Amino acid sequence: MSHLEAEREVEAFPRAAVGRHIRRRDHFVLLLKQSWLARIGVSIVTIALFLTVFGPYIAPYDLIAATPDIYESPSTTHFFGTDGSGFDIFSRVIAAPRYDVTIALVATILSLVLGSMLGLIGAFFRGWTGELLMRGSDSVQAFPLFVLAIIFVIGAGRSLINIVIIIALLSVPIFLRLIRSEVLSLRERAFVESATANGSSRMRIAFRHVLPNAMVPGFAQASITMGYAIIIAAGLSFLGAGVQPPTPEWGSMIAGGANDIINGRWWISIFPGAAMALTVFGFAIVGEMIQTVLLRRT
Amino acid sequence: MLLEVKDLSIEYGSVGAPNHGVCAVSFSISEGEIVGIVGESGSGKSSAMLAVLGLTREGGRIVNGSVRFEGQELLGLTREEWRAFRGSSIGLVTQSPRAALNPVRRVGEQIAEVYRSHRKATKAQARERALELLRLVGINDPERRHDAYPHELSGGMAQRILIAIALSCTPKLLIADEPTSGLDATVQAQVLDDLRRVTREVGSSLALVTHDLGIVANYCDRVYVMESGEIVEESDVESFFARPAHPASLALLSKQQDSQDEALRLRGAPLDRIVLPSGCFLHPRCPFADQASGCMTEHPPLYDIGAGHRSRCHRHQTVRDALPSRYASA
Amino acid sequence: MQAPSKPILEVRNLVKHFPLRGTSHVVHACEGVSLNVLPGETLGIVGESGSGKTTLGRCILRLIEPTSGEIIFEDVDITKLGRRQLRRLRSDIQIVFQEPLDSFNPQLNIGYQIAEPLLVHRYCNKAEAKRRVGELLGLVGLPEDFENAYPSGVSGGELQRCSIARAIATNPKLIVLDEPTSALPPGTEDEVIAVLRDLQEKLGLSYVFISHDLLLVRSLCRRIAVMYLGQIVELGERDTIFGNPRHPYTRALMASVLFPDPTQRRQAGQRGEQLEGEIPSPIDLPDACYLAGRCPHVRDRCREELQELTEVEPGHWVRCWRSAEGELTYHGPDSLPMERDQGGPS
Amino acid sequence: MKTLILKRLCFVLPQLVLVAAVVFVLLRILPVDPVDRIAGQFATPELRAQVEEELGLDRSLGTQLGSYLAGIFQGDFGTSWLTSDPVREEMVERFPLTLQLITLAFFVALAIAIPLGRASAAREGSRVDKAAQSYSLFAGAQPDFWWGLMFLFLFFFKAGILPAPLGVLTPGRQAPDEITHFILLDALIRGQLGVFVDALRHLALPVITLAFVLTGPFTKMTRQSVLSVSKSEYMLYADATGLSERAMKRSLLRNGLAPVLTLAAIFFGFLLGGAALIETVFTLNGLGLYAVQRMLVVDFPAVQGVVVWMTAFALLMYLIMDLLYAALDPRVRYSE
Repeated sequence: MSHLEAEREVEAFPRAAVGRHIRRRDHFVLLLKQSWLARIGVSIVTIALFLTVFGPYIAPYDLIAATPDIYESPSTTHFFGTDGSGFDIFSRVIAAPRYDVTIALVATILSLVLGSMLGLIGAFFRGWTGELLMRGSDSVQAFPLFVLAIIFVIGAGRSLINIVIIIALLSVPIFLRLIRSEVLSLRERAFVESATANGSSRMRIAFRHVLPNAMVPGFAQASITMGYAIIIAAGLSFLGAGVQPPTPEWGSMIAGGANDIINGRWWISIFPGAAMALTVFGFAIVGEMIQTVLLRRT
Repeated sequence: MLLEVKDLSIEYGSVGAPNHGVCAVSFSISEGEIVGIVGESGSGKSSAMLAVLGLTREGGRIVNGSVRFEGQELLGLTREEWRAFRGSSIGLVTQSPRAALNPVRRVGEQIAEVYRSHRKATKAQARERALELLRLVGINDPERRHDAYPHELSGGMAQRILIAIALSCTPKLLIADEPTSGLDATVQAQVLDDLRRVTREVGSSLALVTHDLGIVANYCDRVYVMESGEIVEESDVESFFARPAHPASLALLSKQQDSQDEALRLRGAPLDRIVLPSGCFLHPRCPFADQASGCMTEHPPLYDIGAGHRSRCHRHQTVRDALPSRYASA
Repeated sequence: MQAPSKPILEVRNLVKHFPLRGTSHVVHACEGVSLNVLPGETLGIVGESGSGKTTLGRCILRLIEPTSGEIIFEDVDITKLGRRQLRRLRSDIQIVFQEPLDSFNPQLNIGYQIAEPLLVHRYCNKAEAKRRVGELLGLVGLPEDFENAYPSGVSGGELQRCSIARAIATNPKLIVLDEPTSALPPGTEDEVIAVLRDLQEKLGLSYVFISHDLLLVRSLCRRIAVMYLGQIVELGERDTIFGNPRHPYTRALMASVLFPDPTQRRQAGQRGEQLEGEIPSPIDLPDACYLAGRCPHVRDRCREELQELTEVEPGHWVRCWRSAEGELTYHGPDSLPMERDQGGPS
Repeated sequence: MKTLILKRLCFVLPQLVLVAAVVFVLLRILPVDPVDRIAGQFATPELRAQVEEELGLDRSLGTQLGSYLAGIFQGDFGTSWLTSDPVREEMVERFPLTLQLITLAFFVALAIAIPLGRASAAREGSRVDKAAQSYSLFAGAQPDFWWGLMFLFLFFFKAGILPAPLGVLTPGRQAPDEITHFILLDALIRGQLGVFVDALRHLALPVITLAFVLTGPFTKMTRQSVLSVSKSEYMLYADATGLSERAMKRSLLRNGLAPVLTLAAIFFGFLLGGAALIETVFTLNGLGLYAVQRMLVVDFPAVQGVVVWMTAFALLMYLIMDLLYAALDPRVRYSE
């Protein structure tokens, strides 16, 4: 995998005349100014986060109360139409981030924290502890992870917490490898040796010098993992192994309309799917932006 | 004259607001000659020499000038013509030999491949040629080295492989761009000795790009000093080392001459090349700069100071007298 | 002339082997190095890459744990110190690394990093530390507002001066300089050397100056140790090493110096000091002279016994039996050896 | 090279045992009771005990695990609790479909991504490059199951050019007699061109859907890798030695594609399980769908079998890719 990691250079954005001295915040703003892709990404993520907090409150219809209008195509009363139970799709689409984005966010943060801790341990304990950790994480990579997730969620019960736990666990190896390799390379850097030569304690070196630098690629990866986490969460619900209907959640809404598609009732699946696709795309763009800004080599 | 470069200019950056790269550089190399091109890093010496091969790094553009090789104008060649020319008429040896070799192919194959790109030869003939070249550049056990991969070679060995590649089609001119800067002292001397020996054996000229005046003094016949993308001094080696006539040359010498004379040193780091100062490009750092001589206002021309020795310094006389002449003979 | 003072640092028989992962082989980085540093002097350590000079420098601070040997700093054997005491010792011995940009944490400003040793050693409180940082920056010739700069925004030469400022923050007595100028652009090398000279004069520092650049070592050091494959092969005063080198390796090294002087042009092979090939890998070295495979003066005995560092004249040590027993004598650095068994003029 | 293979094989077996053990234990510690589901919630204790004995659940966990692992080594994955058929046979029946689906998707994705990535790298900074990059970013972040539905709507419902998502053959059409279990191959071997075309038409949409999502990371990787090779010192040097155009292109491909292959192997392993979604959308009776369906009815032997089978296959892919990489890049051979 090392050759993969070495190639981790991102260039989806214009290589502007970015001087070495430019600050990260300014660089971010510069990207926004120069790239429409960046503007799209940031707008999507902003809207998604806004809806995560306020979505359920601004939804025009009750989320799980059936209206008499069944299978109504999009109109001015129901922007995105209604489904077989008479639910207003628009309301449910904008309320869904409350579940999807929250699941992804919590899972990503959990796996980032867990993965970095394990990565740090894996790098600092080079003996059998570290070896075992790495072998374990290697084995996990060969696992059919999605099947594992299905097994876990169905077996342990389709609760939100279980979904979050399994998605977090699936992403841990990514962060573990990333942080570990980063810490290993940082340990060889002269500034860490310098700190040792200064008489700094090992704790100080680990938490003041090594970890903050190692976390930089971790944060960049986190935004990308966010997008995947949304897809996995929705995929689980789509298979009936996730959030259960009638909870407003994109995956289960798509599943609910799957059979209607071939009967021409396209709106039931299309709108939640499009919302999700856009959201994931948005997080992917922002992830690239963060990578561009954070991983800028000086 | 084997190679004649006139008013060669290279720009970097965007077309609207170009960075100053190399400006109006002229130099020449005759047959059998070893010429040194010296300067601090970033002085434009490598760019100028790469441009002779029609190559630029990082989106540079050759905007002006003429490069004549054996009387033929090179700028304006088509892609295919360039391809046929490079490697067969001029060979190149670069700074980091291990990076310049394809990491996934055997070195012998790489030599043979270049040979076959320019000469009609069967695989077996090309292999023979590769082995012959390995022997020529002083590699013991060429059969074994032929099958080695670049990462298995030491720096000195890899540099010899590059020399073998550069010489594969017996070019008239060899450009060696800092050929030894990554090597240890004893290896550096060996490689340079071998480089001089083989160019003599095959009858090529050699352009030696370096920042080390020690190399120039020991191996070159003539020298060009570059600074801020310009040639600031040119001379034959004896006259140059006897009485260098430009502050940039003095600065390069001061480090190696055990002289601790603060007064002769340039101040500060090389300047940002986006905005160059008026007058002499060097004046903000120059200990000799002087209002009365026009250093701040007038860009100096290349003053001819006799016997082919030229200096781009208004105060070249003062500069020449600054160093106690160590070699009174010249 | 002062009476020879007591050394501030004494390294005795230092050995460092790095085990090769997954094999029983070891890399011989240091193989019985002994030397001392006097107060206020600069000891130069020269050698090619792979000679173990960098490992030696790291061992002196115990950034790398030596395999065996003693390192005595002011009467204390620092190889025996516990972790606590070792940390305290590090306010007395400091190091400057080759790559300035790499020696600073990219996320913290320079001022903080210069102050770090002060704060770690509870040398003073935060306000005083801030004042001291300004003072230190002044000492290395930089303006005070550098403390707010970040490492990536500063030139290589300036940053290297900052790392010198950091090294002298706790008033150390000895500084190991590990190729402090070889990663800098040529123009900025001089300023760093000037700062080092200046500080030595002002603060009476002792330096261990590690370099591969013979000309630089000659201009800066009073005594010089030449290393080859983890061993010191020759040690002596600067003028002895440059004027009358006795070890074949030192002589080859000297012969390879390219002086910027066309009247002393090097002619290939002329001096008879060329070594065969390149420095071998320091794995599994023979119980013989390490240079035997490359030396132009090799005899059977060289391939049979390990060489001892012998004092051939006061203060001049050579690790070569032929030289020690007077079989090889030279007159000046450029002359060919006079070999007794060939009956040359004596 | 041989030692490399042996070394890797030494790791593969323990990994496989570990994975089998983990999934076995996981299924048994999860709070779902198979006896409940099979005997019914209101079964008498006698019936429960009988079911328990039939399923072998009355023995200790260790014994169960031991005999399961021993069985796997003899190629016996146990019998399904649902159908009482050997799990191995059920998997052999379904796996070829999944494999055909994924393999086709990979070929399509690589056939699009490699030229696109190369074109993008060759014109770095141009509009083409930016478009290609935006596309790869977009495609790489898409839910494949939703796109499957979209394509269905467009090509089946609206345009009517592709068949309904009901399996791999039009209902009523006879599958060829099995030789390889790969329906496309079997149809060709038997000379049943009609069946071949029909299967291909049914596979077209799922393949396109998967390939679309895969082109994202593949294009990005190709671009990056080709770019870093073409900017490398050795390509500049090759240019300076006047190396022939053909030789330059060969270097670019050989040096640039190795990382893409590794990435492909990783995705291949990942997609074995991930294909469950697409198989569901198109009602393709593959291994992924099988796993989901059997988990829903608590058929533990079937689920275990799928996990072990997929892991083994993924490990095999990694091994092949590693060897391929080692063949392409000598540096790997020596660092092992």
